[in-house]
Amino acid sequence: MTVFVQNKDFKAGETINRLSKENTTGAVVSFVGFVRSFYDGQSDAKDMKLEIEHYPKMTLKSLEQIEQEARLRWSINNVEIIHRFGELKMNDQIVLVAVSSSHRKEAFLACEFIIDYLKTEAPFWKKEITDSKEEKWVEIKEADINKKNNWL
Amino acid sequence: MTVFVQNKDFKAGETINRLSKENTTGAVVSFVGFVRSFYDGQSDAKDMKLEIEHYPKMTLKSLEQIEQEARLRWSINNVEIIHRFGELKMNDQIVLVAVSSSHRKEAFLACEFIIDYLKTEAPFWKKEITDSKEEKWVEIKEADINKKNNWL
Amino acid sequence: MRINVLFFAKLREEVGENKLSINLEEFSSATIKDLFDDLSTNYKRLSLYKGEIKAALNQEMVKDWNVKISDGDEIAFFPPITGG
Amino acid sequence: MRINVLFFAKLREEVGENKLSINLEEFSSATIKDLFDDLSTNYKRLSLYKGEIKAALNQEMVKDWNVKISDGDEIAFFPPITGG
Repeated sequence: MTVFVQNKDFKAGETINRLSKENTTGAVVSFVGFVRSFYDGQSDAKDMKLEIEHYPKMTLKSLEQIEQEARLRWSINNVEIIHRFGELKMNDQIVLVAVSSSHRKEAFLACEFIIDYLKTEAPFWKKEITDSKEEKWVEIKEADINKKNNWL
Repeated sequence: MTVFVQNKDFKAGETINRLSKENTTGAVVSFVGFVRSFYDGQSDAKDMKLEIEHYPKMTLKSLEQIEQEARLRWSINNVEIIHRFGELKMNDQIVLVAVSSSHRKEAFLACEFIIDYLKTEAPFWKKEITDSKEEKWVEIKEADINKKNNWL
Repeated sequence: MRINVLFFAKLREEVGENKLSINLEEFSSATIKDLFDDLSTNYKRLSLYKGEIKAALNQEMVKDWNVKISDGDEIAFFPPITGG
Repeated sequence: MRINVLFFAKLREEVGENKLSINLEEFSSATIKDLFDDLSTNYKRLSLYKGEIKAALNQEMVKDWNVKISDGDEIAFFPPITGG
């Protein structure tokens, strides 16, 4: 597994290329998460920002545990995860999870599993800053807890 | 939906970028299929080739039907599909299916649905050519039929 | 009536043609099945694959081979799809 | 014994510090729970979030706050994770 935690943007295509190098890789499934408008439907939310804070020493440990758990469940080749921190704006990429495998089913399952766990287990926190500079820590979503628990 | 059927290679990152333009897009899930060694485990299969034939007039029609079916099931924003034809070699990219949506669950489901249908409904045929120039049309896989039927 | 018949992949190789332009005046109401049986008398090896062959009428998969063919139709025969 | 305590996100803002270096000589066998209760007397607003706060001991999530703390440990308190 390769993990990058960085402020700068990333290119999903480069990750997919890196994961395709093995002869036994037939499938790469990737998930990219973006900053989307949190004023649902309001098109004038142009200056909204997202601030992402993380716990650097813990991040790799927690992602490695998630990857190990995925490998216990499915036969996969490789995993790459990129998570940005710092200040992001609308439409920016936040996170990438990419999984390679011989067959696509395993890559789909492992990729979704990893992002579902990452969302509730990897130490990142998001703060929304509206156009009018209001700051609000993002609350954990019931849906995210449920998605994770569905894997148990 | 955007569909490209082409001989030349593609950049998955460009597709993901195109799909991320909408403010309501929070997730892009993509699947990339690669030519993998069909001599399982034989590392000397360096000159193997894959030849892909297709039925151009039917391709777009069939992919549009698959997309429509996906939209009946899930709320998704956009879909891009790229499928190559002609001669490909080991590790080459064959196909890309990328789906954007507000929430990741829908993008995962729709992406997997579309590739599962594409594999058995979109008019492409693969021929394997071994290092010793033996030619063999790829047989339909039981697993692919089952994957498609699981959606019914 | 004039129709176009296309073959793909293994069937194209067996028939040795990718496209036939056929005049079906002699049939009053031909179906895909009639057409296939007729083609099989000219291209004997086609019948070897009968059980697995798929057909498309005007670029749409045909499940019921009793569907009628009309003037100008494009009919394609091919083995099971192995895309992606 | 000396330990490091880290706060993240909303808790970091409430406490006004991201890191405290604490000497725990007075406790013979402190637990995460003891530490949190002790911190709550100095940082009153921490207790407002008690129900939702997560803890990590040496970068691993701690489910049972009765786990003992040892010299040199790094303990982190934070609100529920909202990554990805």
